[in-house]
Amino acid sequence: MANAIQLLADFGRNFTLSDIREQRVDLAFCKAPKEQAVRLIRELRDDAGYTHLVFLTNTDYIEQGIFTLTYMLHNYDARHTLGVHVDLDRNAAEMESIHNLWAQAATYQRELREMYGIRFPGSPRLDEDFCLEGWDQIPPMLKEFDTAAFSLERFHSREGRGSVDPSEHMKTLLYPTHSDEPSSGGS
Amino acid sequence: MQNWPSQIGYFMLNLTIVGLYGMLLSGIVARTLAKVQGRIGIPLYQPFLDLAKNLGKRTAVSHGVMFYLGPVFRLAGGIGTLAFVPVLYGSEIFGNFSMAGDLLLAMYFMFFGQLGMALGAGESGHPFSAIGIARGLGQMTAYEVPFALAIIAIVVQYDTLSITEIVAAQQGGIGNWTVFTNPLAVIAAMIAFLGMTAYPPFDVVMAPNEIPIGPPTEYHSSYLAMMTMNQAVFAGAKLILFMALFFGGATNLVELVIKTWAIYMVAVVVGAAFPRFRVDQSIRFFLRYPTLIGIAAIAYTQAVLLP
Amino acid sequence: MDMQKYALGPLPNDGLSAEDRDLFSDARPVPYEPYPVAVVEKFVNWVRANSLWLLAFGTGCGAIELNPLMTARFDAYRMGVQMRPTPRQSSVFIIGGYASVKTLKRIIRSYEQMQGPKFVVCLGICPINGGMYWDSYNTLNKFDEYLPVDLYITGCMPRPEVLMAGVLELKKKIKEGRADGANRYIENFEWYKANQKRVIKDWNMPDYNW
Amino acid sequence: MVEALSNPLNLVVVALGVGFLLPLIDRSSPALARSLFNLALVYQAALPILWLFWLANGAPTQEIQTAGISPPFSINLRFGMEEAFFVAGVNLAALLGGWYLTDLLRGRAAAMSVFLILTMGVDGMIMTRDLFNLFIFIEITAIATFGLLSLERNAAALTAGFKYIIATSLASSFLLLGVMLLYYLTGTLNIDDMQAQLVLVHGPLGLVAMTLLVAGMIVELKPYPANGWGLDVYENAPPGVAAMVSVGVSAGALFALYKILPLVLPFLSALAAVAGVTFLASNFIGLKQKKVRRLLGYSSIGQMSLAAAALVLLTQLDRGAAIPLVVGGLFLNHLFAKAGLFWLAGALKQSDTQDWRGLRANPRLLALFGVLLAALVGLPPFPGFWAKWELVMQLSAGGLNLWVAVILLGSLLEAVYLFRWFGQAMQASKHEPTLSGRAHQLPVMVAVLGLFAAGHFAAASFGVDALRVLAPLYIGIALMLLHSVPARVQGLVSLVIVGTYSYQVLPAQDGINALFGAMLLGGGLLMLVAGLYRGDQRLGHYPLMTMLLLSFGGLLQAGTSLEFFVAWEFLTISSYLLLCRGRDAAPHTLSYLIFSLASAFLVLAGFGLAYAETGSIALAALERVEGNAALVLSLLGLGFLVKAGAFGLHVWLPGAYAEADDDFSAMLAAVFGKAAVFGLFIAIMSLGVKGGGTDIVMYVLGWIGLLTAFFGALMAVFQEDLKKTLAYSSMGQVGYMVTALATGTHLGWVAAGYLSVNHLLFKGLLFLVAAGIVLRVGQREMYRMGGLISNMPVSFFGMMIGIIALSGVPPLTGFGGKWLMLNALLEKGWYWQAGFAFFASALAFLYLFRMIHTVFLGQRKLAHKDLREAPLALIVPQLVLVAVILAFSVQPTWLVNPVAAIMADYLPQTLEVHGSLIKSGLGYWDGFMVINVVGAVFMVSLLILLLLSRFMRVQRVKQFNIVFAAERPERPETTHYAYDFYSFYERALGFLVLPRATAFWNGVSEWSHSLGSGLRVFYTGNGQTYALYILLYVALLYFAVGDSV
Repeated sequence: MANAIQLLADFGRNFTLSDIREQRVDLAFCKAPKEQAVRLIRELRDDAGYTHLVFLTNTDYIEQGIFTLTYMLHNYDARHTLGVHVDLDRNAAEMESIHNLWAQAATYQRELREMYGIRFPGSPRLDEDFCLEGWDQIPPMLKEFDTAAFSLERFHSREGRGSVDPSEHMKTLLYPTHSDEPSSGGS
Repeated sequence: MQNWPSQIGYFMLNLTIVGLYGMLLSGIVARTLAKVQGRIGIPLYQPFLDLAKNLGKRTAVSHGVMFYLGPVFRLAGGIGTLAFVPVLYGSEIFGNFSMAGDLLLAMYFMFFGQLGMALGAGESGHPFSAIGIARGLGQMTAYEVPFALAIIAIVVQYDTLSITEIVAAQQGGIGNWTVFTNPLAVIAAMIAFLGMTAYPPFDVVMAPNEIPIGPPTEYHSSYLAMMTMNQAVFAGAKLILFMALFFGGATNLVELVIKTWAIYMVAVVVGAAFPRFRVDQSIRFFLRYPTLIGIAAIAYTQAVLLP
Repeated sequence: MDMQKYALGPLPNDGLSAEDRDLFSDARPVPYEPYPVAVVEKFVNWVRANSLWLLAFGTGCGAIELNPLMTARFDAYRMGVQMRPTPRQSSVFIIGGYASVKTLKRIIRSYEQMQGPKFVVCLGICPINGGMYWDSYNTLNKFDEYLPVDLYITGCMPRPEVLMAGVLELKKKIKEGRADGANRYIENFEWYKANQKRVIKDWNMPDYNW
Repeated sequence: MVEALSNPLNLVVVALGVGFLLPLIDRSSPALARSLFNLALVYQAALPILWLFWLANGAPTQEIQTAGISPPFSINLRFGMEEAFFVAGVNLAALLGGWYLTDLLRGRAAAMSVFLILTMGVDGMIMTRDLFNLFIFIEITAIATFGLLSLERNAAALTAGFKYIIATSLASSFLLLGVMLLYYLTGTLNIDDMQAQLVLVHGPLGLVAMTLLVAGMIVELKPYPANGWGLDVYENAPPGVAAMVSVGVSAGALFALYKILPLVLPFLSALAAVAGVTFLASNFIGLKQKKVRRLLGYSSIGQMSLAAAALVLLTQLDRGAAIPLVVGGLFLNHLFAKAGLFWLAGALKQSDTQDWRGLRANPRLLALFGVLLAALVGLPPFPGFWAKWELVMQLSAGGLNLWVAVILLGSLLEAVYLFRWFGQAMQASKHEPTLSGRAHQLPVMVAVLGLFAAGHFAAASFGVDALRVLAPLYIGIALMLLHSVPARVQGLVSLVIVGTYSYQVLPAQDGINALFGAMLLGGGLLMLVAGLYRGDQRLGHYPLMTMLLLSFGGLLQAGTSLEFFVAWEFLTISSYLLLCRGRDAAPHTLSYLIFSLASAFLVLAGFGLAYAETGSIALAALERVEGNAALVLSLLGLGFLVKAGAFGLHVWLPGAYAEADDDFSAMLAAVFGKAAVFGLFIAIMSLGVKGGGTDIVMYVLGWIGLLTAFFGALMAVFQEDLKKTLAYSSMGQVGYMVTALATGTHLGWVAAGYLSVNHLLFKGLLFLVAAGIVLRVGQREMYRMGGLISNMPVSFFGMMIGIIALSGVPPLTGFGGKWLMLNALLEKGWYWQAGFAFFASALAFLYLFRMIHTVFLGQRKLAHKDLREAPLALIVPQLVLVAVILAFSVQPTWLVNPVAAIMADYLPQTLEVHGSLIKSGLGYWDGFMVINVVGAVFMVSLLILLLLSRFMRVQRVKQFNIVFAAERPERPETTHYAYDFYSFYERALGFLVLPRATAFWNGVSEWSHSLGSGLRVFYTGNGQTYALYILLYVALLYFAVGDSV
């Protein structure tokens, strides 16, 4: 949908948008600076018909030291979905809350607070337990959190557990004679 | 009362028979419903196993004296109701203590167990118990109206409140049964019966998914076993009462079994076919057509049946 | 029966606020002995085996397999199986697949509210060793550390047929008097509680949910 | 010397002499003048009182000739019993008024002399037998009044005085013209001579003469609507003066009217109509009044018109013998009460009734105020009560039923605005009304004493054993003197008094009286004991309770409808005042009193009709009523139904029952309500089974009872307030009794008696439990409680027994009531009714369960952890009631047999009792066997469970140990299902309980008020307009009567 690109280009006059990318005809993305993002989203909602907040999620780019929030918006009239990415500094992860735009956003924000430790000042019940109850570690979705080690330490893996590569397992099961030959496609 | 010991002995016999029959009946019902759903269903004796299982539980909790006494009230209510209803017509053995009171006694005594049980369930402190009781009582007030009107109609018709005399008046052929002489009254009463059994569409009282079976939600182990026993006895007593008032009563056990089974099947079949009413809907339902039918029954009785 | 052995005084209930402590019982559970007459115990065990009331609490994804079990195709009613909506009246608790820490809390509550004898059946591989979620921050790997398990049914997912086989197996165990999980739980109460509290960090319920 | 001093003429001479001397003496010695003035007033008051005594002891009527010549050639005065009575009253009022006016009169010798002359003028109006002389005295009075009015030097008072002068001048002119014409026609001025020559007064000229004479008199009586000037006077005059005008001048005018009535016989009907219209209109308008003095003005005009109407009507009916009692009674009543109120109004500076709030802080003033109002409304023992009774009896006997209705309606309206005022005074307020000087209260107290004395005297002159009949009141007042001793001691004294009384009275009763005596006095005593649980000084509680209970005795002992009625009114008074004690009862007391009075008036009207037919006021004579039986039954029935809170008439009930003190609620609902049932019993037993019209009344009564039962129960279902639930429940239960009574069969009456006893037991029990709960929890909303069973197990047990007994579930007593009632209905052929009754009784389960569940079961609030059981004083009566319930449950024949025997005195017995088996025509019931079977079955079930528990480890758990969808309950408040318990029922049937009855009565009230303000439009405040009204009024009178002559 060329209109979306056009739209973002129009918005680009007032906002510093980057990485505008049309993934499918009904899906486009752009990236906005942290300071402008909420204003952009508000205008998208109020003026451009993106009235539906599909979800709000986060990606942890530990290598680059950033979190990337994704606000996924949908326009029912145009049947178009638009993702707004916002980069946050991983060490001081804080973002303006959008619970005033969509009340349900507060729930997403609670989840992000719990799973990544991102703060959304002013968001209701932000610090209450959400999915986790009584969590006593660093937020579990952070990449530096080693879930396997944590699981072993706390949940005591059962003795005798083995791990089998499915393709190897099926080969030994189905073609026992070929097991030693180098495979053509494997790496 | 000239002969207490034998009277009590006879009653124990009746109680056993009706209790066993009542238990069996719930097996039959479950089996019938299974057939409707295309299943094989439980063995007929499954209710006995469940009862024995509950009796064989080794732990229980109690929320207080009333909670403990609730099932006692309930069972006493069931047994008592049976005690005041003659089981077989013309039989001394199966006459029970019906000489202690008439139809009104039986009707009012039905509340005894419900009230005691409600108090017990109330003490459990469980909100669902209270909700279930509130619904049950609400529905009860409504279905009692057509039932009472039907009863009044037949009391007018037979000019007596004595159950035995009402049965006596229906002897001498199928045509003398109330269901044929006063069909309106019987229709009203049978609709009320649907409410009493708490099968769909009037099962919102127990609603297992919404208010985990309502009043008895906290009851378990032996308490539950006592309530199961009551269910059997009470269902039997109620069926016998209906049979006596509307379907000519019974002079032998075979007749009793056939008739009560048939009466019960009405509720079961209706229950298998209908979805559920909300409480306020069922209240309005009972106060509308069934009540009108009941009123019509009295008018009919007065105008047509009385000379 | 020997009460003294277990009557170690009231439970501390230190997860509760002072105000809440008045609202929950602090009694310590006590195991039950078999009936003094062996025949009775045998008979009652047979009855128990033939009247299995399942607690209708779908704790994990495997619970989806419970519904077909009761429908026309499998009709577990034939075997004396029924669903009960309240733990008080149920005797069998089916852990339907993976159990998270959060669910465990509810499982413990419900289990403790069931009246003995009671049996726990674990469905699927997850309760056994975590299954495909073994390294999750939230999935329990050894369910029997937290509650006594009477029977495991493995598979991911186990089909209703397997479940039925499991029911038959459970019946056998019960009949033989080997399904003694409820007593094991109480006899090793301190151990189980320690394990439970090790994973449940916000313990805001009494130590035993009567 | 004595003879000279005692000459009645001195009343005129001394007043005139002192009046002229005062200004002279005042110049030299104001103190002497003052003393002289007081002395004169005392003399003026003492002389007629002495004369009254002498005349009563056989002294002849004094005919006083002036100038030594006999009439008709000279003016003559008469001083007989009647004159002495009126003069004594007026002068006594003047004495007190003078005392009251001390401050205002200080240093105003002229005012003092004017005051004396005013008194003299009124005395002259009363005493003179000469028409022209009458005119002179009227003029003197008018001018003196005007002089006094100008004492208050403000514009409003002066304007009022001016209007007064205009109006009285007109009146005097008419009078003078009339006198002249009559003199022309008859050649004499002497009233007695004129009466002898009445034949000469005929033709157009005679009519004109009479019209003018009557007009002059009527204007003096301030007829509606030509009375705006009078109201302005009442409103703006100094209260002491207004009192004099209201009491003295009006009395003079009334007596003058009495004198000239024989001269104007054709005008009797017109006069009666004028008085009647004025009476009704002023009371209607009074409803709208908020200004104290104007309110009193309307009341004054109303009262005087009532007296005038009574005078005229009794003359018309030729029942002169009753005139002294009725008119004299009304006069005395008005005299003391109205004067007292004016003085009180003056003592309290507040001009708006609203501002009287907070008077409750001053109990002595409040008591005075209450007595004065009670007297004015015509409650016993005050003279107005006896006068009104006699008036109603005489009017009924004369067939003037419309007049009875008018008088009762007017009195009711008057009660409304007067007691609304009292209610305002009863309200708590931060600002107490300011008082001006202590001296002002003393005359009021004397007035109050005078009222009591006059009341006692009036009672005695009725041939009533006043000491016995009024004993409840006197004992109550005597107990009031103990108000400073500890409350529990007072309670014990009351108990001893009532106990002794009951012990003496009860054994002497038989039949229905014995049954209700046991209930009323026995139940009452029990409630009195329960009241001991409160140790605080409840001012007036025990005296009033004693009065209430002794009044029950009065009902039982009443041999005549008068005695019954006195006791009934005492019940009203004492219960009203007790109700006023309730903390938040203020909004409900007024409706309680109004409905109570309406009930009393209906009963009075019924008794009047019965008297008209049988000529006897004996209660036993009710049975002899034949022709009017249906009407009498309707009136009595309606009266008692109001008190019973029947459907549509119940709007007062929930508030009153719920807001009264907790122990008094129990008394009201359980015991007091039975008084109404007792009344119904008497009415129906005497009149209900006569056939003819009464059958229809009984049929309607049956339905009213059922509707009451149904709506009472349905409304109880939707209450959140514990006591309101019980209140509505009481209403419903009384409905059953009414229905059972209305069957008019032996079985029905047995049922009614049984239900009454049972209701007393369980409702007393439930209300006492409620009292304990409210005491401990401090709340009445049920959803704020819960789980109290562990704190208050005995109360729980009490409530459980109570609700089982109420619900009708065997084996407790309730079933007997239901069985008897349904049998009675079915035997009577009331089949629909039986079905309806069944529905209503099923509804009871809803509120009963809700009540016990939300209070005692479910989740206990954290704050209620340490609540204790109710105090022993509450528990013991509860246990007594429980014991009685259980006893009657074990052997119902203990109750059924005596009741059946009592009813068998009236109707043939239909209930067969063989041992413990009770048989009706339709069914049978063996209560003894039932409870045995149930008991056995229960024990067996219990044994089963105990046996099973033997193999089961039962752990007692706490309140949060419940299955809560795998969660734990957060707080008891959110876990307790209690609020809006039957919301679904409201969805289904809530439309039935929209407050229609309340809306209806609000409508009636609204309508009456609108009518009141509609009637007010004539009062423009303009003197000319008022004069015009008077002229038009007289013209209208002329044409109206001229047409008919």
